[in-house]
Parts: sequence; C-alpha cells; structure tokens
Amino acid sequence: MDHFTFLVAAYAAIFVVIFLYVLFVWRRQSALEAELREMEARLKELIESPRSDEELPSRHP
Amino acid sequence: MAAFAAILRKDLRLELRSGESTVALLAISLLILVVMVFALDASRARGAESAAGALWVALVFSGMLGATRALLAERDNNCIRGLLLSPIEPSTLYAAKLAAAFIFMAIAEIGSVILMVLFFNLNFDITLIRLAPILALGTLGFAALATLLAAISNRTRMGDLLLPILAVPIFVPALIAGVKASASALGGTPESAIAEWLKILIAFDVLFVTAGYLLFEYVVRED
Amino acid sequence: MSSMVRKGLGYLSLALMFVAIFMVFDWVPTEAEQGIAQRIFYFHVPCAWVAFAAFGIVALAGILYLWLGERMWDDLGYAAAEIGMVFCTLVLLTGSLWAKPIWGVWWTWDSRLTTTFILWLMYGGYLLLRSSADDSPQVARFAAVVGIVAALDVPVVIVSVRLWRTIHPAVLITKTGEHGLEDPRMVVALLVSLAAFTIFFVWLLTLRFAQLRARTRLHRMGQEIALAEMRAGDR
Amino acid sequence: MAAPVVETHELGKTYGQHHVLRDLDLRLLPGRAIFIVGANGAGKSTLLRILAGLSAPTAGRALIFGLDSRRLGPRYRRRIGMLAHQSYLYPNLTARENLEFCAELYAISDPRGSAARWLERVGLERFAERRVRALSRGMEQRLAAARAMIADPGLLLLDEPFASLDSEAVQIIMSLIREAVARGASLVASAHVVPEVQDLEFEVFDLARATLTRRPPTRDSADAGRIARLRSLLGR
Repeated sequence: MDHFTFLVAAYAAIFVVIFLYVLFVWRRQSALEAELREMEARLKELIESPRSDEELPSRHP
Repeated sequence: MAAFAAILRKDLRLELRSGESTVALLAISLLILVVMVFALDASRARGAESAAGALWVALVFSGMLGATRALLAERDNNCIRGLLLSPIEPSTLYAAKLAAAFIFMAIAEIGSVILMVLFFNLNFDITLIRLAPILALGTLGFAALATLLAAISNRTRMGDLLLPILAVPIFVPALIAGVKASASALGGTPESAIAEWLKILIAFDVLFVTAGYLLFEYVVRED
Repeated sequence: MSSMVRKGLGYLSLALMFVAIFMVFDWVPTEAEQGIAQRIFYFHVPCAWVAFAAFGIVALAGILYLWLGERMWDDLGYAAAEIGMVFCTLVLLTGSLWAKPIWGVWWTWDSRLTTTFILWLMYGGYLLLRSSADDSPQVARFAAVVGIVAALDVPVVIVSVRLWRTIHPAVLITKTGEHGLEDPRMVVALLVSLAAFTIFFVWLLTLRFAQLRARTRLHRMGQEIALAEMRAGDR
Repeated sequence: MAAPVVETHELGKTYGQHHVLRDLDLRLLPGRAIFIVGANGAGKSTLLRILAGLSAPTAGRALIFGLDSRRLGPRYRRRIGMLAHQSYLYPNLTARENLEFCAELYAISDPRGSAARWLERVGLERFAERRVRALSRGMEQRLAAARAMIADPGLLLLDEPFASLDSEAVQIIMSLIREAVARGASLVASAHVVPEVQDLEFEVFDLARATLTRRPPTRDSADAGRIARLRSLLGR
C-alpha cells in the first residue's frame, strides 16, 4: 500500500466514525420524541378524564 | 481515630477467624506466579525483569480481591448500613477499609516474594529488602484505588467484573513505576535509578489516598 | 444555547471541515521526510485536542455535580465522556494509520500513543459503568467520582509513560512527534482544522447535552404525570 | 410545645416513574409513638430509610431533630436507633463482640460494661460468646434491638420489629421499646397489622397508595388496649 491509501483510509475512518456517532445521536432523538408523544397522550387522557381538571401537574420552569 | 481502630480491629478479627481472604489472596498470587513462570519460561527469561513483572501482576490481582473482600465483610446482614447509620464519618470507614485491604495484600505479597525467589531462581539476600518500600508504596496505591472503586463496582449490575475494568487503566502509571523499580532493585542497579520511579509511586499514592478519602462518602451512600 | 446558534455552529463547522479537507488534500506542500502520510496529522491533532478537552469537561462536570448536586452537570459529564471517547478512538485509529507507513508498524509503545491508549481504556470503563447501571442519582455520583479520579491520573500517566519510554529507547522511533511545520501553509491548514473540529465539538456537545437535558426533563414530567394519574385515581 | 423530632413536608420518593411515597406530612413530638401500617411493599421501609437519612427524598423534605435528613452529622446520627429485618450484626463475631464493636462506634465510654449490661437486658448473657450465625432468629433480633438502643437514641426507627419472631423475643423487644419511650424517646415503627402493644399510646397511620392517612382512634383499639392492660394486671 502506498502512503496515499493510508491518508485516504485515515480520513475515511474519521468521517465514518463521526457519521456513526451522529447517527446514534439522531436515533436517540427519535426515541426521545416517541417518548414525548407517549407522554403527551397520557397527559391528554388525564385532562379529558372527568373531575380532574385541577390536578394537572405543575409546569416546569 | 477510635472508630478507625475499632473497624480495623473488627475486620482483622473476622479475617483471623475465617482466614478466607488471606488464603484466597495467597492462592491467587501462587497461581499467577505459576502462570507467569510457564508464560515467560523462567529458565530462559531475564530473571529479575520477569520476576518483577510476575510479582506485580500478582499484586494487581490479589489487590482486587483484597479490596473486594474488605468491603464484602460488610455485606452479610447489611452491616454496611449499620456503619452508615452510626456516627462515624465515611472517610473514617474508607481509611479503615483501606488499611484492611493493605494488610491483606501485604500478607499475600510476602508469600509472593518468597515464591518468586524460588520460581525464578533468585537469591534470598539483601536485594530483597530493597523491594520492600517499592511494594509497600504500590500496595498502598492500589489498595487506595481499589477500595474506592470496589465500593462502586459492588453496587452495579456488572458487579465485581467492573472493578478491573475501572481500576487497572488508572493503576497503569504506578504499575509501570513499580515494575521498573522492582526490576532495578532485583537487578542490583544503584538507588539513584530507582528514585525517579519511587517519586511517581509516592505521587500516585498521595493523590489517590486523598481522592479516596474525600470521595468515598459519595460512593458508599445509599440512593 | 438557542437552537439557531447551534444550527449556525453546525453549518460553520461543516463549511470549515470542507475547507480543511481541501487544504489537506490539495493545498499544503508534502512534508519532505514523512511524505504524503504526514497529512493525516492535520486531522489527527484536532481529534486529540477535542478528546482531551472533552475529558477535561468530564472531570469538571463531575466536581460540579458532587458539589452542587444538580442533574445538569451529570448530563454534561455524560455527553462529554461519550464525545471524548469517539474522538479518542479516532486519535488511535488515525495514529495507527499514520504509524504504519512512517514507522512500519501499526502500533508502537511510544509515549503519546501509550498515554492516549490508557485514556481510552479509562473512559471506556467510565462509559461501561454508566451503561451498567440504571439512570439514578447513584450512578451519577459513581460516574462523577470515576471521572474525577481518571482526570487526576492523567498527569501521573503522562510523566510515568514518558519516563518509561526514555529509559527504554524504542528502536522503532526514529523521528518521533517532532513535526517540523516548515511551510506556513502547513500551519494554516492545521489552524483551520483545529477551528473546524473545535466548533464541531461545541456543536456536538451542546446537541447531546440538550438531548440529555430533554431526557431528564421528560422523565421528570413522566413522574409528575404518574403522580397526577395516582391522584386522579384516588377519587 | 417542644420542637418535633420528626417533621416531613410534602415528602415524596420516586423510583423511575413509580411513586413510592407522595405528599407525606408527618409530625412526631418527643416521647410520642407512631405506627405505620401498610401491606408489604407499600413503602414503609422506604419511609424509614428516609427518616434515618439513608435515602434522599425526591420531593419535599424530612427534618430530623430540626435538620434536613440528608445532612445529619455524626452528632445527630448518634441519636437515631434503627432496627430492621436485617440485623446489621456480623455473623462471625460473637454476640458480645458485636455489641462491643457497636459501643465503640458510638463512642460509649465503657464498651465492655455497656455490652455486658445490654446482653443481660435482652436475656442473652448466656449466649455472649456464641457467634451470631449460631443464634436463633429471635435471639439475633433481640441482639439487634440491643444494638439499636445501646446509645440511648432519642429517635427509634423500627421497621417491622416483630415480624416472624417468637413470643419471648417480642416481649423483650416490646419492653425495651416501652422503656425507651417512657424515657422520652420518640418512635416510628412499621407493621402490617396494628400491633397489640400494652401500655403504649400510639397513633396509627395507614400507608397505602403511597400516601399516609391518620387512623382515627377507634373504640376497638382503645378497648383492646384496656383489655390487654387488664389482662396483664390479672396475670392473664
């Protein structure tokens, strides 16, 4: 292998690893959004259930 | 101070009674030395250096066992909680556990040194005395580190598997210094060659005994 | 940090990345002694810098967490450790790909390589610890302690490894890390890469940090909803 | 009015999304006793662990001797005695050694003397040199009670103190508790049924659905107390 191959391999490695990590972060993001949607559904159910309107969780600052 | 003495005395009494830890530590040290003899081919390898290496491998492994055992004594009947409830400071508990681990390890090391001399065909002579401060410093450093980290690994899902993963990389500088210094001591190089390594060992010890003393509180606490 | 600023940082780092790549592949002169493989250096060094900075943040966040007890610092430490580990891996990978053509071996126990490798092991343990226990204040404390202890170890590692290697001079190391950047264009390329990576790091860290913060808040919200559900069920 | 020994404000404890305790307001004055009654897993142990300063509440706070339960220094920890299912005794130490060790931890002036005294009080003087692992469950719990009370605590936290004990052990531990309360100590104990405790006035709280509700003193329980007292006067 000539030196140029190593050079390309090194830069390819950098971008592949970074890409994989960003992908991982992105997937976490979708998981988080799914969790949020589930929570919103629960909240909605809670609001719509009778006689519990004053029992809403306090909002977070 | 009285509480420190009480806990240490209690641990030593428990150990005298069962002898489990010391025997286990000695057995591990013996086995590691045997493995090293075959792995390094003791008859041909450079005696002093292989012997020093084998000795420190034994130290690391027996140390992990020693620190775990010192904390394990508190697991039956949840005794650790009894200690946390009592009016002692967590740092005092750390000091006592560190001392117990140090003593267990020191006993195992005396055994290892004797075996090392036999297995690697060294001589029982004055050079062995030069090993004492090096081993003492290394043992103190490893006991300090492992006592702190064992309290962590103890309570994770991975359990004691986590201890070597956390402790060994952090111990590397002391390991390098210890092996090099021991090899020089056994090989009969002048004291001045060892001084640099001893400085590293001392720095490591000061750093980690202090860190453990200050941080132990955060790792023994319950949730 | 507002998401606008973060977005801006992301694009800026991307643009700088392209400039840096152009410089490395087409603009800088080839170093006389090491040849073309020396160009790995322009991204290798920024990776190392980012990894070290990230590990520094881990220790700092650990101290702040133990001191102030705020969940935020734990999230910051986690984000930094993860990113530091990614870049530390890259340092080792690129270092290895550089060592092979220059020194003829994939790996040599040269002092910098060894130090980086030990760091990699330490923070690998840190991340393993985090993943081996549930998300609780206890794990946060454990991680903070390990982060602090690991950082304390770094100077001792550096000194001991250097001493280890000078006492036993390795045959392989001919002209070690002395990168004589004889051409000013080399310096410019390095600086541009450093800037690109630093901004990229800030972008990534704030992104991951914000994500972990959001997760924490989401969990707290879940707790409150569960509480409200219990209260609603009381009647 | 004396300052309360235990005071909690909207105390809550959550594990993940599971609320073990919520909105607990509790006040305990010196010399008073509380029994917390709830099913297994209702959170009684969690509450006692919080009051002992072992566990941090996730909402609200607990004040013990007027101090935040997470910041109890040695001086205050010394005044809390805890007795739970786990005895905190070393199986490989003898009964005497365990008590002496405990006395040393609590910096009691004459560890040997006080260990001997307490062995006698829990009726274990004949078993002083026996290892804890060789004691029966009842004897071990008696020893654990001695351990909890060796430093004359001002606050006793008892987590199901009588669960699966023989009647002798129950009697002995009960009399120790009575003495301690008579001396002015406060008591928080958990149980899964209202205990029949003679000569001890206590309030009962039910712990269910993660909240505490005070049980009004019913005629039944008052009668039961009176009957029990009469019975004891008549020697059964």
